Amino acid sequence: MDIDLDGDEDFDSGGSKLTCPGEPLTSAQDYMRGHGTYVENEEVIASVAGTIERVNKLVTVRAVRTRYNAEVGDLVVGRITEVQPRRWKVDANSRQDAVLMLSSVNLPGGVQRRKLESDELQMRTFFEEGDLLVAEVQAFFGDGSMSLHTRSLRYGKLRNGQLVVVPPILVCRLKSHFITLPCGVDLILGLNGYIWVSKHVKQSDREGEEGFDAEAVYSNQNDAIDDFTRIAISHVTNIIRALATRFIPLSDTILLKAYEWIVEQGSDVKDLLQEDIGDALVAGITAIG
Amino acid sequence: MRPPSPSIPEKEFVYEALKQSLRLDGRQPLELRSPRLTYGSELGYVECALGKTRVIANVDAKMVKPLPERPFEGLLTIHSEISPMASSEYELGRPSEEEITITRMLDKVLRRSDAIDKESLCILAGQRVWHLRLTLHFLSDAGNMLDCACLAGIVALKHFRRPEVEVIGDEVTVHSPSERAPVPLAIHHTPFCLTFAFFPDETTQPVLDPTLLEQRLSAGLMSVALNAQRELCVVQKMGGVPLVADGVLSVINIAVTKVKELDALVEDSLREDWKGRHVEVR
Amino acid sequence: MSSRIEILNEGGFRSDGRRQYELRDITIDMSQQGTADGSAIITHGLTQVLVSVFGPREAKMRSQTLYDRANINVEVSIASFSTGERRKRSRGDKRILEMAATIKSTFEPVVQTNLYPRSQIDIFVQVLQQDGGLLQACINATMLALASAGISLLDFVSAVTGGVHSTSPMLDLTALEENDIPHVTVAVMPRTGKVTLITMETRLHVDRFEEIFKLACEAGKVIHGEMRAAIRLRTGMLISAMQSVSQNAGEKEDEQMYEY
Amino acid sequence: MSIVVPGEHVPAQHVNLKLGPGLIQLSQGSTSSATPKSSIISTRAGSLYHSANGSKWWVESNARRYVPAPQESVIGIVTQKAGEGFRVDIGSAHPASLDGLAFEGASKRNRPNLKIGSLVYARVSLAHKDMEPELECFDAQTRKAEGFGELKSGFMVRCSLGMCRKLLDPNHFLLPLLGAKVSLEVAVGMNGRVWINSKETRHTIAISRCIEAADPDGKGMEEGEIKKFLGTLDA
Repeated sequence: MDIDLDGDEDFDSGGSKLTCPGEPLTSAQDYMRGHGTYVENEEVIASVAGTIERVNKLVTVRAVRTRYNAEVGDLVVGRITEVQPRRWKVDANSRQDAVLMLSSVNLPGGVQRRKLESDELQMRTFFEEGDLLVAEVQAFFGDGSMSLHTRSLRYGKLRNGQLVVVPPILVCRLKSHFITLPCGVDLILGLNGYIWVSKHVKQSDREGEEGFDAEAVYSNQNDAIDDFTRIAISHVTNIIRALATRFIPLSDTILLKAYEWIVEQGSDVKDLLQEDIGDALVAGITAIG
Repeated sequence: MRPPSPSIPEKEFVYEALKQSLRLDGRQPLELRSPRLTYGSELGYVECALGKTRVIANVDAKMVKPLPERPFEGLLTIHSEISPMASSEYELGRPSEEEITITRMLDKVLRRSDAIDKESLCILAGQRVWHLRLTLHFLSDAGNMLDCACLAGIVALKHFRRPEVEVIGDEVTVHSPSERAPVPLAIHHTPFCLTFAFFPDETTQPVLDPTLLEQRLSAGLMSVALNAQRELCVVQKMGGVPLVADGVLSVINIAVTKVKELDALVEDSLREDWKGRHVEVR
Repeated sequence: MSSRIEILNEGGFRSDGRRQYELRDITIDMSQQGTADGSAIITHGLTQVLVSVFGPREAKMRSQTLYDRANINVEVSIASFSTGERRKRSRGDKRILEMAATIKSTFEPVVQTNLYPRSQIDIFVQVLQQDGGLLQACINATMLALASAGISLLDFVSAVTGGVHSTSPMLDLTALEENDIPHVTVAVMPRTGKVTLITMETRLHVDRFEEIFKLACEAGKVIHGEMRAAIRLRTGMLISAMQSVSQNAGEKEDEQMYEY
Repeated sequence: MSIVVPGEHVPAQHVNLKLGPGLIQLSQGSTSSATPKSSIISTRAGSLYHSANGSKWWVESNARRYVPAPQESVIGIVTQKAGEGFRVDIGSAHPASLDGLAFEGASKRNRPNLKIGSLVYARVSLAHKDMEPELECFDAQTRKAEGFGELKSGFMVRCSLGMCRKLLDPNHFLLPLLGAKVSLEVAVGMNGRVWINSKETRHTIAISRCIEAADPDGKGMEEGEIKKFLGTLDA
């Protein structure tokens, strides 16, 4: 069999150039190596399977499926894995667990409240192993692990919903990653591929507004959720799952479209898990566009 | 507590020295530490030392019923466990990766290479066969325990003699060594294992029989087991630094010449020991 | 060693109808398995292996973390139904541990572990069916799974088994052939043509070894071609799926994709 | 000088008696009045020494395992960075800790740049049986390095503790002998580690082999033999 596949085959799938680990891309003298490449014998060589991207002199290869590569300012959803002195360890689908410092969270009793020694002792009352939270990437440590913060009223512990995990590449960068669907479901699209689907919180009950219950920030109790909302949450979750298995990037518009399509078809929640309905959904939303 | 990995100056110095084809113990890169074989008073007891690496091998035989699927074949089992006595690297109970490699290699080199004629160990088909037990004790690890253990094992097997037996009908008589001279094992061929260490820098040539420091700083080992008749028994390069195909073949060719020297040395040493032994023959 | 089965008949055919240098059918399935970051199933004839890769992720045991690179952890398990006679192998079986150690040390110099300090890459190898060439299938499947997990690799690795029947070399042995004739497994890196792994455990003359070794190196390149094509196919499929929506979804979406 | 084995009574008597390593004084209660022997016994096998006036007694023996003692200089390998300081392997039962500020010119801002695997020449500042040993790379009074600090390039030889003591003895033949042949740098740790450096790799190898050959725990070569041995080396 011919080992060196024909050159034009490199340009399949809509013009993006594909490569595999160990394939020489270009000369290292004329180009700079970016992520997903390395230099050996004056040649830039791919180290991952994916698409080649070129920005001026910089050559990078972007892998399709990888763990989450964090950038400062990213919104992520994570799960507490460990409570350590003055810090929590958070699994955020990255190469190492992220760190959430006690000094990077808002404690009940006001934003400006000083941290006391007693707070160190009762860290588990804020976040416990297994708790989910939404946070922002604050900085990186020397070893490449990231530090998170929840010092905004929109960040913090998650309740009233369920988590879906998708490949991080499928979460598009959006103006806002807090999405509210008309069916009474709130979505938090973490850039790390963790998506939180929950019951809608009314504008008036949001943080800082009148109806906001400051004591509930670290609560572990779900609010009462009616059946209609529960079904809607499951619906949205299954839509995300169906789209993710077919590798469709997720954005507010797509999810909205998909939800509308589902409502139009009047299909049941569990129907979505069937192969053909999922395929029809994808065909449906690509056609609408 | 495991000893820490070699320090940066040690690492850099060893690499630099090897680049100049110098080794810390004054050997040439492809020079074996000359093995010292010490025989015990009993047949089949050998202590083998390569520098400060020392292994004791002991063979004993007893009569057992053969395996039902192989009624005409004797058994050879190899018992080896590396105790923390050899080096604090090893722990009891949980075998380390190196220990697994050594145990498996011993099995391949001494047992699966058909060095011993197992059919000659049969006394009475389906009833009685010899069961040889080769026990290895690792006394100290100063690098390349594998080669040392293989050498000790094969020399012990060559040194060992089993009692003469006589079969009349279904009657088996075992003659004690004082009655009749014990007989040596039927050995098809004598495999020896040679280990080469490769280093991250490609221009550094491989070294034969690495010391502990060289072994820990190496980027990969390749073990070749073969006999003086140019027959390879085991070739094992488990990952480590990649080599060009010709490099592999040249290493094997080096092993071919080295093994001849080793074979001659072992034969001499065995002959020497045998001369000094008084075995009654009636 | 003699056997009732003719390894190579006078017409130059092997017991399963192949020619001397003919490889068995290779099928590769790289679809997602469970929550693994990367996975692949490879079949060489009747040998089938599933590999799932998790990571790089936080090490489960803190003592295993290395300050300057990732730790690779390989676990091999062999399904008891994978061979003709059902046999349960314990996890402590030395042969299985050795195979895990072999896979680990084969990929340690290939994976750019220095990019993932303090992390762990878990490789779980599940043997589903065995008919010779087990190590070859395990290595190839691991390679594919690592690539599909998007882990940085210095080069490809492709492995193949070769054997010699009296004086005629042959490739990609079945269990039947492996039992009867000396065989060698070789893993090559096709870009540089270098060899990362060689294992041989039966008696063979040096000259014969050289012949089969060189042949196996060549065959490794052919297998590489198959594996490469499979990875490209999979990557291409995923990318076109991603583009199918965003291209239709209007300007705004395109812009965001570009930014990312 | 005499040879003692553990448990032997030692006739050490002085108004201001000081006991060195290998000797202990049994509490008066445990020695019955019936035995008029001295209450001092040896705890180690080795040769017994005492100072000229008989006020200081000690047992000298050779070992490989280092037991930290205050003010001894040692050579360690950095095994871990721990917050402000480092963990250092000095061959003792427990790893030692080295504060990042215990270096000449070190401050909160300006920390020594030691990597994992670096060699350091340091002094034991604290050695207590219930605590981890602590090291320092400067003189705590003057805050000057006094020769301590990171050892760059060169090579580290491991030898017995007795060999280290010999090398530190200015009357010992080996280092002057080697120094007459090649120019070399040496740092001797009391923990059985000697760092050596010279201009050429083969010289460093020759020095390391001579140290190993002269080690009483190994071949224990004397001056004449070492001279002969050195002649066979390519140095």
